[in-house]
Amino acid sequence: MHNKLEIDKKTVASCRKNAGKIAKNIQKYISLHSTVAVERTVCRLFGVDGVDDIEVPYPNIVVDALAEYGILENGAADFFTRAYLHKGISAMETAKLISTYRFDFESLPMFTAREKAPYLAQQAESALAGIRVQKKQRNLFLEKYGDKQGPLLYVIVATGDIREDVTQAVAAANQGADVIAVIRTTGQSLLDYVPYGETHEGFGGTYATQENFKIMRSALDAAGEKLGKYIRLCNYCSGLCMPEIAAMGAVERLDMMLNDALYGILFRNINMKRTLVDQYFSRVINAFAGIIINTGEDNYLTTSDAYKEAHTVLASQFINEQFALLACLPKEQIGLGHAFEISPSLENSFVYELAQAQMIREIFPEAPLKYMPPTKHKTGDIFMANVQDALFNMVTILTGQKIHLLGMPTEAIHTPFMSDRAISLENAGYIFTAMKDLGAEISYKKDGIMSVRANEVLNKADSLIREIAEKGLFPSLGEGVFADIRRGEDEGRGLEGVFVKSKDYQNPFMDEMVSELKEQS
Amino acid sequence: MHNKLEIDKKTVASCRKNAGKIAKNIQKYISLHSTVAVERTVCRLFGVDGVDDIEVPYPNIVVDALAEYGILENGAADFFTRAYLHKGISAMETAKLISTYRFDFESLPMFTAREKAPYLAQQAESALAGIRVQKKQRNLFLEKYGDKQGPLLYVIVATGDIREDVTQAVAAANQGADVIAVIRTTGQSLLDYVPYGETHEGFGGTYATQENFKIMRSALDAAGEKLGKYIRLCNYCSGLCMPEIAAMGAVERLDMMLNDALYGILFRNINMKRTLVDQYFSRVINAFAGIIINTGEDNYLTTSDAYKEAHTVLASQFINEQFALLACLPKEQIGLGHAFEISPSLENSFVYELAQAQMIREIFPEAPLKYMPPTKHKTGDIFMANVQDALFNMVTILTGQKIHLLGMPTEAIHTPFMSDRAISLENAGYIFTAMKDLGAEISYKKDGIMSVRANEVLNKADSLIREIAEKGLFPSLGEGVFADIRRGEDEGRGLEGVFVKSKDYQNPFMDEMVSELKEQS
Amino acid sequence: MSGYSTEKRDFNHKLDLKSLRPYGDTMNDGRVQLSFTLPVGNCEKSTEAAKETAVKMGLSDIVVASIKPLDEHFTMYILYGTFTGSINYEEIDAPEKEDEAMDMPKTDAYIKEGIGRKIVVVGASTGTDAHTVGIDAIMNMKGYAGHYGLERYEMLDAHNLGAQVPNIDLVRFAVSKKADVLLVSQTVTQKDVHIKNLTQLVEMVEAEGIREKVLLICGGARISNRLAKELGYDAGFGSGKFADDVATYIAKELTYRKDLRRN
Amino acid sequence: MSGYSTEKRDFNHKLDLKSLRPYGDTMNDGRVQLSFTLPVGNCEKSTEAAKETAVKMGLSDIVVASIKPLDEHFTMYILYGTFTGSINYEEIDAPEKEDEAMDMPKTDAYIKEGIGRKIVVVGASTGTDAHTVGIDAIMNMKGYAGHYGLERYEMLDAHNLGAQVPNIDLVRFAVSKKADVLLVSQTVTQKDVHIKNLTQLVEMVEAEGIREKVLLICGGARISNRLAKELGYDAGFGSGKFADDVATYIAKELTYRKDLRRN
Ligand code: B12
Ligand code: B12
Ligand SMILES: Cc1ncc(COP(=O)(O)O)c(C=O)c1O
Ligand SMILES: Cc1ncc(COP(=O)(O)O)c(C=O)c1O
Repeated sequence: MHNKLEIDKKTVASCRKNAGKIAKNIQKYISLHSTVAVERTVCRLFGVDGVDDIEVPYPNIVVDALAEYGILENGAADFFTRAYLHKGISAMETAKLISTYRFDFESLPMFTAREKAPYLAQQAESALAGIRVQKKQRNLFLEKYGDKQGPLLYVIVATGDIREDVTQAVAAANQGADVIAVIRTTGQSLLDYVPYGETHEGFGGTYATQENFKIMRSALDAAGEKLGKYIRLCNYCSGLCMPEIAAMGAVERLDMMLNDALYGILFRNINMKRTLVDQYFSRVINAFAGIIINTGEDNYLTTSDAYKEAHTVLASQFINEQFALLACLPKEQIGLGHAFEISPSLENSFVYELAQAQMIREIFPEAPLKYMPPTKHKTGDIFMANVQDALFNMVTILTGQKIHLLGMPTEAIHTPFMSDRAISLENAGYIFTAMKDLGAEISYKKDGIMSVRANEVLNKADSLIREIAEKGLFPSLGEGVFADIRRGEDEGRGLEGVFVKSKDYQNPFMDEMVSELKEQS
Repeated sequence: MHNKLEIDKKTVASCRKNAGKIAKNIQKYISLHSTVAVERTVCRLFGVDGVDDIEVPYPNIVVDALAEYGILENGAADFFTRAYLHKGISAMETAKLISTYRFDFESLPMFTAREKAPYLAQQAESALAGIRVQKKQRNLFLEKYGDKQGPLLYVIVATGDIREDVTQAVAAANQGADVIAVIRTTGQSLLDYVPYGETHEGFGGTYATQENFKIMRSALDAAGEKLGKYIRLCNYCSGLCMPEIAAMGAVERLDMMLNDALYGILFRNINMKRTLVDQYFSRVINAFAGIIINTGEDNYLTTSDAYKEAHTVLASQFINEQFALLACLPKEQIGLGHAFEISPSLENSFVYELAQAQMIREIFPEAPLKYMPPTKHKTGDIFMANVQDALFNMVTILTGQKIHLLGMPTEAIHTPFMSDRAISLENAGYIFTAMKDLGAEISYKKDGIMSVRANEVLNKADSLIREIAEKGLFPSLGEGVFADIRRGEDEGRGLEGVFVKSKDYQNPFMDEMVSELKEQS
Repeated sequence: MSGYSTEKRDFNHKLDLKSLRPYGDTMNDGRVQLSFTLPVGNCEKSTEAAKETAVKMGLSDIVVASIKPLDEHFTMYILYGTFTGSINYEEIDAPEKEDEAMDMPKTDAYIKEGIGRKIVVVGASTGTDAHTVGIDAIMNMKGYAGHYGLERYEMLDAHNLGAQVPNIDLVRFAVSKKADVLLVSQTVTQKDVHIKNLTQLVEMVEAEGIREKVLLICGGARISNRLAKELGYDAGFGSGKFADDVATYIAKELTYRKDLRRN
Repeated sequence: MSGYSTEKRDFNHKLDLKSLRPYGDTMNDGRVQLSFTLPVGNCEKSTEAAKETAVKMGLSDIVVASIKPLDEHFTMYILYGTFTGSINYEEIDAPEKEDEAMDMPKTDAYIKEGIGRKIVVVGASTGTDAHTVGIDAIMNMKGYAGHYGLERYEMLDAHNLGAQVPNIDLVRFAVSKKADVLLVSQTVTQKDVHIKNLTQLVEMVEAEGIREKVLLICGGARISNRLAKELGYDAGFGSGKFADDVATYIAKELTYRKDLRRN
């Protein structure tokens, strides 16, 4: 990567070093803790799925019961293994017994680590095998069809009805979309369970359920087959169920997941301890499944002023990167996010956007950067909105962003219509063709507006990261360093679901994935 | 001006030299000839105006009569002077007598040059004084309000009804337009007379009449006063009445005129001798009145392939420049035209457009370049069209074009609605703000696509101009060098209106204007 | 010599408010632009169907400007047409003209004089709605687009609970603070989720028996004063409305009510 | 534990061709986009007027997405709404399906066999219309968008008179060449100038007594086959039609007519 903006490498190194400190500090906390979401994920990987007759998911039933009986600290894996060794029943059978109050917790004996090891290993192996098959399948498709070189055209579907989503997604694929993201219904991230089955009713999005994942995956595979290309599928691995959704996505061959170490804390008021523990396991799963994560720094800019807060995006990206690396994500799977959100009324707004995008591109050369379109300064003027998107498209083609989330002319009005997506894909298609080699043709002025801006943002990010490293992440979040949002260490949703692992605690899936990932790298 | 594309200066000089040859050659022909249109213009400058009871303009009545009586070769000025010296009647009175067959041509005596001189001089002085007042008025406005530094936002009105045009023009001015061009009704350029009075019915445009000029001028002055800026007015000085319209525009304070040495020949099939003689006087008048001409090279690209024919645009600009200089137009009034018309389906279309626009900007550094928007490759897709216009707007702000004719989203559908213009002005306003200093920030790759393209176009233009210089312009036009259109020297409309000036011929207005213009430069 | 004359036509281009029609480039030409998708594949028949749809909307002189196949079974159309109907502008039932917004010092002064004590204002973005920018624009100290937020007003005691606040929490908090004014922001409107949520809040406020004691105000990009009133709110503020508008309304309305009670 | 369940709603999203409605993001949602200008200044009343106009077009659930004052007395609106009507797609009177275009060699062969001599084709852009690109696209040797023009056809003797050709000149030229086919291009349609011009041509052709002898074809961006027939032409070709379509039509139609006469 060319250093087009004369970005100071030393400052970049300093940012990375201090971000590393921040993440490692928290990682100590993470390694001592687990959460109800992590344990529900363990249940799922043990094959526990489905809901009871009042629609409570079995993983929740199990984990709630373990908590009730005070044995959650050992983890669900320990529990299922004991049940198996004691009664020869599978995890799913165990869950069903619990659900009907027929499981006798009191008389469940303890087993030694050595006794438990074979079953744990076998369970880990069988769960990981399923994920490996999907990873391989993805690679087979990519080999068969070849993969796209330039930016991936990413569009959202958000009808609330998975069947209607499929109709929209297939149409988008036919129009040239490379990635389909199924937006989740508003509020799902606050549910401390994952809804079940095929769903047809959501607000501003569709429930993320395993069945919905499956339906969309197979529709996209079929559409991709006709088009001779692999259509990627994206969903949200955020909120109170981060690792569970990661596991579901791994099994259903999603290709991308919105997944951010801090997003839930800031924007969903989820407790920071909970989120940070959850994000770790979720990222390990994503890493193992070959899923690209998309971080959510764009949200800082939709919430606060995009020109002033640019450095917080960069700081957060450095932190997200370090957390991701600790979770064994290869750099090629760390889709750091940013956004084109500077007010169009600002003079030279495009010049600043271009500088920032170029800067981020150069600072994270291997990352498949996720670039978000203008949204905040869109109004109902669909003609103007289309022009804002045109400028956004330009920045991507000039700076080589990778995951290009298309803006919609109707952003300020409704979740996209089929026609809105077509307009947007046409816009991007035209600009990417018309400006194909423009980026390679131009260079930027030494000490010009752009270079100065990039280094200014970098320097501010550096100070901020240093400050956070000194104070620690938890206290810093209490001071509103990101998006002006303050969160207390023991406030927010889901803290009650965090617990200290006992010395007998085991998570064979995580351990196995981590060890494989470490071997590979 | 920076040499951003490493344009070869020697080749530029060669183009200019040969274009000069071409023009000078033709100028010999021009100086020996006059036309009915030139003489009608002389009539107008003598104060002949209005139409008779069957709507024939008096200038036509006079010139037709002079032709009939075989005394056109001496020119209308000679005739009016003789009538005045003989009967003491004004040109207008003379015209009215002719119109009612009461003028006695037979008994009109001859006068010596010395006898005629005082009246001719007085008439010239009084006509020129009127024009000077308008020129001064324009400068006063520009001093009072200040003039715009960046590109001028130029929009068209074309309702066919001058009153509706005014409504549209004022709205456009309120929305930020700097120049209003009143498009002429289809076919007016083929009329060998200028319609008279206020008009309310035209197709795809509004009749260019002196009264319509006046109505629009005063509406724009009023709008400008409210806005605290000077709104420029543009019309067409093309077709069979080039010099007449120039005179009307000079008197009514138009600020710009579409006026091209070759356009009428190529696109209206007007005889080349007629056009070239007419254009000379029309340009002298424009020069004198401080009116910026806009040449029509954009038409080559709407008619033929814009990528392939780029060099013909450049060649024609060199030729137009030389003709303009011979007509005493200062470089600051030579608004050479070009257009953004490369097919959007071509890879790197924008890169080529940018290269060509930059090239032209550097080759004609003092010219207020007129840049025309995409039209040919617009379809009825108004959303896509708006994006095409966005890219066009970008080229202008990146390369410093001066007269920026805004594209319309509905280009392929209808002449602009009021709302179309608003959409377009908003588009340009956003881009000019957002990219204000981008042009100064970027430079282009040495020997990159753009530099190579610019020099290729330049070299081709050089060969073409040389070829035309060798063959002569008349025969070359017979071979379809421009826009694939072939025109014979003695074909086309209006040849019958060209005549050789007698040795007694006089055109005091032209002579006086030229001598003043030469003094000034 | 008739070749010289320019065709003229009489044209009714007078504005008639009793019969107001859309305007393209000539008064009363009625031109409108339309786009929609039909769930059928692109063929000559589908184009006719698009025109027919426009005809059913009362359009004539229809130009199908663009036909964009979106998929095998969906086609998007852009059309222009002349709306043959008209409306009587004079009879349009315009919402009452609101008062011009006062600036912060004026509003504070108005409250001091009219109410004589600080007004307690409690606000939130309720239900699952996570959009805070709207309510923050109205309430936060720093304000939005150059308009200071309610927290900065001397005579307002403003509490912003943020987003995703369950209606019941908002009501309880309001009761505990003896709030005079409740502000609710709703941004997500898909499938009318805002209507359900706003209705629920009114019911809760009534159930708590405080409906008469508080000014109930909602806002958001798709909220209008009219809609707000229909839902049982005292007022609603949509896009383009800022803290000064809201503060002015609060100050005047509460003063007015106080005066009413006094008399 | 009802907090766990996801609300479900029955939704009629079956496609019903008998009652076809526009599609936004859900079958039968009827959503359409609309924009127009009203010749009144921007105020709350004018916004209501815009909605009312949309209501008169049969829309409900109207969202005024954008209000743009164009001038003191003009305001542009962008709206979305639900079209409450529907059309019966099955009863749409679709224009007859045209034959698939043959390529140049096939058409030439067809003419050789069916007619047995060169067909004389004369074309022009008539009246004051100066647009040549359209007629050139159909006729010129080099063709357009990868479709060779009629001049290149072996079995066509094609004459392109260019633009701004008075109708009378075209007719005279056609008579002198014993033309079998007349091609007329019309691009400018403002104030229906093309209708007037095309009608005049038909009248002249009839006056010359050659109407039965020639195929009369017109074309242009706003010309449809339907319109052409209404005006008394044999066929009309709009945008997206190329020389092959026209040549195929000419070859088949003339052969058909010859066969008719023979029997
Ligand atoms: C920023 C934004 C976000 C941010 C929010 C950040 C934050 N902290 O608020 C993030 C990225 C988190 C977000 C998330 C989502 N968003 Co969102 N978002 C937007 C966006 C881009 C801008 C909204 C905004 O901030 N406007 C600026 C503020 C100042 O304007 P405003 O809210 O209208 O407020 C003004 C007035 O309305 C009024 N006002 C507002 N509230 C109140 C209250 C009172 C009492 C008063 C008096 C006045 C008042 O005063 C303000 C000043 O004038 C809009 C699109 C757009 N351009 O409008 C989409 C948009 C609102 N989001 C949308 C959706 C669907 C979502 C999601 C539900 C998507 C999903 N499924 O994940 C999520 C989840 C959020 C949730 N559960 O609620 C949709 C809503 C569609 C609809 N009509 O239902 C939109 C329109 C985008 C789209 N086309 O899909 N979003
Ligand atoms: C190029 C162009 C010009 C060029 C013409 C160059 C030339 N040598 O032809 C120039 C710059 C000279 C020009 C001038 C004018 N133009 Co013009 N022009 C256009 C433009 C940009 C493209 C037209 C085009 O070439 N399309 C490509 C061809 C291939 O498509 P086509 O014509 O539709 O032809 C296809 C089919 O229709 C069909 N077809 C066409 N003819 C025929 C004939 C037959 C027999 C058959 C079988 C088929 C057929 O086959 C073709 C291939 O598919 C359009 C806008 C647009 N994007 O459409 C405006 C446009 C057509 N022009 C317009 C106007 C008003 C004018 C002027 C009158 C403006 C003025 N007052 O000065 C002038 C004067 C021209 C005149 N008197 O006629 C308007 C017409 C508005 C209307 N609907 O009435 C348009 C729509 C622009 C606008 N929005 O104002 N124009
Ligand atoms: C990382 C991340 N997760 C999730 C979301 C979506 O919102 P929700 O919190 O409703 O899942 C976003 C939205 O931008 C995001 O960036
Ligand atoms: C120089 C010039 N004159 C005139 C015109 C307009 O057309 P007309 O020939 O109808 O005047 C153009 C159109 O582009 C032009 O470039």
